[in-house]
Amino acid sequence: MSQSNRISGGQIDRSKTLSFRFDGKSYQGHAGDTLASALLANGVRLMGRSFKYHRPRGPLSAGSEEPNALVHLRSGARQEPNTRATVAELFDGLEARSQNAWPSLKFDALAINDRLNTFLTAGFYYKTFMWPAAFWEKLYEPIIRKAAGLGALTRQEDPDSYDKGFLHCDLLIIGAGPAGLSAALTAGRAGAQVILADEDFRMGGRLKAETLEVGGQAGADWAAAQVLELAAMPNVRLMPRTTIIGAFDHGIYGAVERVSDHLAVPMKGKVRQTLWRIYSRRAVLAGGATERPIAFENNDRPGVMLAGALRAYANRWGVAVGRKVAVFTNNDDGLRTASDLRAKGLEVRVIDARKGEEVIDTSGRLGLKSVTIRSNGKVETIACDALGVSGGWNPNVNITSHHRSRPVWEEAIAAFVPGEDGPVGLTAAGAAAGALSTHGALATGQAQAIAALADLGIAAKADALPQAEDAPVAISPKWYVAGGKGRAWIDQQNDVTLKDVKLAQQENFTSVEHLKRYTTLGMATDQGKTGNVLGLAVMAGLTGKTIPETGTTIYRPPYTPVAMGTLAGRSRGKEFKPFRLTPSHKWAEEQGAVFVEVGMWLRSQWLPKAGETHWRESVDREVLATRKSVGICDVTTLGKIDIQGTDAAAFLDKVYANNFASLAVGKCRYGLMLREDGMVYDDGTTARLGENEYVMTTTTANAVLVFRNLEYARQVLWPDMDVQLISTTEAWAQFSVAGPNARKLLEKVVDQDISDAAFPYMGAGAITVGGIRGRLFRISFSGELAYEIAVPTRYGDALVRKLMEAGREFDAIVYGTEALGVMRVEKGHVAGNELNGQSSALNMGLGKMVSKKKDSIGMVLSQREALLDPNGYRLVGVKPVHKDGKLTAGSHFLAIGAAPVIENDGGWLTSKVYSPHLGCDIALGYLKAGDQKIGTQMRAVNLLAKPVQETLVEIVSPHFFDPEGERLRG
Amino acid sequence: MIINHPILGPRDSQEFVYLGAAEMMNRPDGMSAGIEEFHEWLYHRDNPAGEHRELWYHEQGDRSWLVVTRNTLTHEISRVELARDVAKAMGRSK
Amino acid sequence: MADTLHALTALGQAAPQTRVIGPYRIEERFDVALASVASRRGREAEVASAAAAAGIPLPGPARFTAGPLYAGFWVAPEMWFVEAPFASHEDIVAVVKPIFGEAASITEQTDAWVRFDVLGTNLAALVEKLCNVDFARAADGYATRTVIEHMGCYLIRHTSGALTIYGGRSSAQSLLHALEVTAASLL
Amino acid sequence: MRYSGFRVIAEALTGHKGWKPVWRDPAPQAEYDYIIVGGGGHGLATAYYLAKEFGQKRIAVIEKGYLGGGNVGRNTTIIRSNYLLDGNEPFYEFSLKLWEGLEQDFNYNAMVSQRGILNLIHSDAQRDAFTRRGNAMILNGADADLLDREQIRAMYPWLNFDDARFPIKGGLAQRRGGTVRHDAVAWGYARGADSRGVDLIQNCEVTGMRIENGKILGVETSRGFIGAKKVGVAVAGSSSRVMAHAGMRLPIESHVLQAFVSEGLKPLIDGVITFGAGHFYVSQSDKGGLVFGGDIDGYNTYAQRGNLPVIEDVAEGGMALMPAIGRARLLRTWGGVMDMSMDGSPFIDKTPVDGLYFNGGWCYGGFKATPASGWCFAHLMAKDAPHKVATAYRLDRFLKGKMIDEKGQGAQPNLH
Repeated sequence: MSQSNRISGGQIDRSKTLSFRFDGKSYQGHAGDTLASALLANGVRLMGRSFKYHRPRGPLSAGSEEPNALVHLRSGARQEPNTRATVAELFDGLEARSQNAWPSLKFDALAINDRLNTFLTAGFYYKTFMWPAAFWEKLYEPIIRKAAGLGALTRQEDPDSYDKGFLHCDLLIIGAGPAGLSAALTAGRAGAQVILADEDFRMGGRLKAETLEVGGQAGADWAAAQVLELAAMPNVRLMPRTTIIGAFDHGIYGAVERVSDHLAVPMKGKVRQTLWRIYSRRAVLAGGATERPIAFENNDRPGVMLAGALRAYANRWGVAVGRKVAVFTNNDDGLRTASDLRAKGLEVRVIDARKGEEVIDTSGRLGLKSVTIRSNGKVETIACDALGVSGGWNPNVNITSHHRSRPVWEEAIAAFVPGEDGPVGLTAAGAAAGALSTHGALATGQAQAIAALADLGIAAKADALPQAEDAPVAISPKWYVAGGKGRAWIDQQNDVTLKDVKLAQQENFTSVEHLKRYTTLGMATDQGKTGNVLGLAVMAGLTGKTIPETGTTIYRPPYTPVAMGTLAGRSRGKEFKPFRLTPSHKWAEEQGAVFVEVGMWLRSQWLPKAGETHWRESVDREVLATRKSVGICDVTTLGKIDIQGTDAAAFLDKVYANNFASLAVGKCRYGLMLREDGMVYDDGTTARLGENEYVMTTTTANAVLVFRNLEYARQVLWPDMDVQLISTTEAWAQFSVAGPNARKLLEKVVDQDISDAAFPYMGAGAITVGGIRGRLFRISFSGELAYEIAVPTRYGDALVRKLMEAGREFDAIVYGTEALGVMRVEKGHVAGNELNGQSSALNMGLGKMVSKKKDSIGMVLSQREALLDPNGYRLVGVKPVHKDGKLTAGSHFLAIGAAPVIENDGGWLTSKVYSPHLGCDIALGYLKAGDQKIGTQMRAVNLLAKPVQETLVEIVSPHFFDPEGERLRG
Repeated sequence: MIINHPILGPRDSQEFVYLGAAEMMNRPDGMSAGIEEFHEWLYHRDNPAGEHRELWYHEQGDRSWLVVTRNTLTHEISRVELARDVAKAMGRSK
Repeated sequence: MADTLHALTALGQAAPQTRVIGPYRIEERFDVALASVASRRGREAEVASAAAAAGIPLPGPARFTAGPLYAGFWVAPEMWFVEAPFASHEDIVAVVKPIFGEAASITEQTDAWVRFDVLGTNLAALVEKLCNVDFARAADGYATRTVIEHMGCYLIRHTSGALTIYGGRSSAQSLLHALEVTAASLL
Repeated sequence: MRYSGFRVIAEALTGHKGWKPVWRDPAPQAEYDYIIVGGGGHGLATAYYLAKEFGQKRIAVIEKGYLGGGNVGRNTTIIRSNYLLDGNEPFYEFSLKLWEGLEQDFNYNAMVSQRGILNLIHSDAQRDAFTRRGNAMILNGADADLLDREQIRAMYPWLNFDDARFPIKGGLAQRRGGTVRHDAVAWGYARGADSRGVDLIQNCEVTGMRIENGKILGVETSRGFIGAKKVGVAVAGSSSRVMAHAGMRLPIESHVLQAFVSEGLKPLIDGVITFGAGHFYVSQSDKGGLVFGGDIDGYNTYAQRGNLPVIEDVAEGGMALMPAIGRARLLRTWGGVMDMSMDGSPFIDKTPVDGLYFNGGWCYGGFKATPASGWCFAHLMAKDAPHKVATAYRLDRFLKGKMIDEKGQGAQPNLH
């Protein structure tokens, strides 16, 4: 029975036959089909199951508003749940499976819910499952969760790629039906930059689904001809298969282009979908209208669909959903379906609500068999396999309410039209604006384009419009068939029925928002496109209010659901964020370094030597070798900011808490930077290279933030200061050379005299290395005699190799961030874990650095009462009383014998390392009144460890190593 | 959002970093003002529903700090100025 | 006295790299020296005249101008990036500072950046997938800061078929990767 | 009427004719002992506990829109007590304990579901910070577990373990964390308050406050003046607007936080997961939707909507952490307006106006706080003394330097 329901006509390519599978069964369709049209052509009406009652369902629509015909498209890692068969473009080899049904679509065990429907009313779960208390999570909820959901993800990584892009235009036109095409032609001919986007794979909108003529030719042919003319215009960009998902501020629109979804697999290098950010100066919404159903008993059976959809399947796809058809309508558009189908030779019975006729029931569990009609008291049942329902058309106002503008009710067409206060620059045309005739679409499309361009100073002219029908909307609202005992569906996917809305009204959930939230009306994947207005109208009927009195319903982005992969684009996996590599990266790789992420940087964490099996071996070796002789470390990642200008010194005095004006040329100084709230923000050394020239270093983490704050200080706080700033972080490769033999090593490399006399402690200045310009700073983070040497970045790799070569006689080593951390803790220097944004200079034992003699950022508020508390946190050193005692960063201090309760909390260990120098774990910590507790014993307790880690510790000065700093000056 | 940069014209707000209310430009002088004055300046905001003058930094642009007048109900931007000009007009100098 | 140091390009090679992907040619440039020139407060006029005399173009906002020896583009109010041949201007600050004296702050920027020149027909199609720049409608000589895959860059349009991108040197490989996959996706 | 399984069955068998309105729609009386401004979660909870726990009468809640229409209806439904600082942790642990008994207390199934929350760790510094936090939680009587990479792989094997830019190195888990059906919280409190005689007055906007000699006399509203002995304001998101009627400037900015839900999916994620190297957190609702969110948009706004960059940022974090959701579709977005305070922590305090009390500054942490916030605000209003777990939430804490800055970001609301 191949394509038994395929009839003549339609815009499919019958010369291209495509094979596909649904639930394992093979079928054939044609190019131009959707999965739904092809299945219907093959006589398949049953395509899905509803969410709550697992009712058998077929397509309700022929478009993106589809609530029922949802399938798993494709298989394996490409399985795509909840895919609307009505918009899935058919391709050869397409494979789809039904979802939310077990064991099979025809026999679904959970259809038991349908039998229990009288118990499963709206919100029933709020009223039960409470006793006994424990049972909710142990029993009830697990069952509910298991049953919930529609389609399934495979848990495999999505194998396809996605990307993003940016487009700019004068006029964005959303929708390529008669209104959109008319607008695009008008704007295109006027020379404006135009983007015409349409969610369908073929442009033309409803004209593709109608037999109406435009300009004396078939509407579909007219549309095709206009598309050709537009395609020839260089200033017009046609974007089929592209959905405008949302209107954002100031004319920015999000759009999803389905680049490869019409193929089995994307072509090599191509993405599956692209997220476009469209920057438009003006936009016209020509998104058409969506037909709405009428609620009557069992109006959800496969074969019952919107009348316009029935017509679309016949006219566009050459598919007769059924041979014996009934049409239930409250308006003339329904009659159009009847006449079109009759013209296709189908037998059609019209039930016109305006003549007192109505459908009161249907039969056919897996597919429509008959409808029961009541006309003026007389009840009859007629056999039929398709029923078209038309309750009128709702303009697709969705995008106009993305800025929370409320649509307004227009009695003449019994529907909501866009409100006045929609997104600035967006106007609506055609059916989306309530102009439901073809002529109305052409005319308003042209008019809105002319008006939009006039705003931009672009003159567009009104060409004569082609001849087209201009029938008035003849509708007398009918929302539901009263008096039924059974269920009449309003939101088909979520199984919200007339009874549910009645119950919500009975329990006083009468505001629209309460109605939606209590019954879940409009919360399904179709976002209420077919059900919301109907539900609202039903509530109005029940409360005896008008629809405007009852409220409106607004829509939020996205217009249709968007794949997460598309929204992420290329930012996933290793490409989530870019990598920043240090100048010594290549060399370190050769050494087999272990790298660690530090922000976006990759830094050497340690560099194992042959035979080292545990990271501690490498780190201990690096520390001991440095302290014994000399070690080298790439410190390029530290922020460097070049500060020049005649007010540079005064500027530094403002941004640093300590004094800088007195810093001499050729010297550097440790600087402490506060936030205005008095907390320590950042630290680093700043060198004075010339009278009006400084180079500031920041922590790696804060480089960008400090630069931002310096710009703020110079532009906003002290705008007349003569200060210029530029980052030089990446311009210079900088290495720390530390250890007793640091000078000896550098003397072999640096061209100048760097003896202690020529280059004293905290000296800074220009040097050359083999004639290459460089900089030298005599500063130390490790506590050793140490320098930082810098050369232009391109020479960084060569410099590290040269340093290692020159250092061979001293057994020089390169150390990574772990050893760096060990040595700074041994010296009691604060770093990231102490600079936590919650700590003041006083907490760090640096209170005296905050000068009161000058105004600097944070100085005043650092003096607030609680921040000066003598019993506040102070930075201390921590040593286990027994050498083998283990410490953990994050452990809290408790007094000996104190119970582990918050009242006894003394503070915590901020950083912990193993000190090969001291032969035990050591740590820094913030301890309440810590400066008064030096020499005492406490417990460092980690309650997260299993078993709990309790270590008896001695509170000591944070300067574990060379407290007098003799080695620095050595 | 689109910020109409006084020098560069319309730029996407994604290029900017937001700081907060332009009230924060009135930083007291630490040599004359005390804790109360600094506290009022740093912590309290008008936070209006309507026109709001606020500071944006063109970090992925020309590094200008801007004062943007934007409606917090509609996001409509009615005015954009260079913060340095505003600061100088307020009498800030060195 | 130690012997001299050998340079590596931003991509970690001894010589600059070139990639040809369909109609697109991506060239790493290693032969351009770069310095920032920032006018000291109130000395804009001196800076302008000194620059003019020395043939250093200091164009207006969002503009790039090339001269016989120097080229320059605007990066911030009262600040420009100045390009010169690396061979003759390796120590570009030493050359440029005397031109401006105390009227401007000069800072070496050569190695802060990786430079890629991208050539090919229809670069607009490439740019629209990379960053928020309306390349098709931009004039030749348009220079702007922008963002490519989270990386801050400068983009200069020379012609519809030639552009320059300056990106942070440390992320040169990530930037090249972004250019490569995007170009490949357009074939 | 009391809800129960038996009642549901009985009603079903008799055509559901017996269900009564969940709350009345009373007209405002001339005067009340207590007026709570704001019919969101916190306001309704305050009224409920004032009546139930503190035996107070003549209480009204006035709401400018519909009940539960504020942030209680626009959040990601997460409950937890994994805070660090002394000022916060006892309060949130008290709240979590109230959640644990809430449904039986107000006889409404809000689907409190403690399936656990997991904060992922991607660096050693993060592990140190979470170790400090986890210990603080336990010291405060809460539960916390530090998990290693393999324990997390066992829980969620399909997270990105093998191709991550910022590899998962562990996580801090709180098993008692979880989610709650947010709307049901508002409805449960509303029903419980209404049944105790509290007047819930919808579509009634406060347009002014009548204050004489430093004392509050009542509020001007769109439905006329309503007198009150005590007025409590719980309108997070609009706090600055309402308190301006009392001439107060607050340490608060209003910002929008967007949240998202995917199409319904078969069970994938049991508990709540937060990504530690980007802005993304996610859980799965009982209906099957992935509920997720990230960072605030970052600019002052009162519009309940956000912009595309944040949606992209959140999706990027999601795909970086769980590449298996690439073909799941984002169904709906929404935005809630937050009171972002100067240290990221809230206020429950008296004001300089006698009889006027303030509850706000909840940032994006307000939902999980709902029960404790209501309880502590009721305590403050009934006894004129702060509840012991809410003593730090004072308006003068910045003047004294007693910030409660969990993130250590200082006085910049959009960084908290």
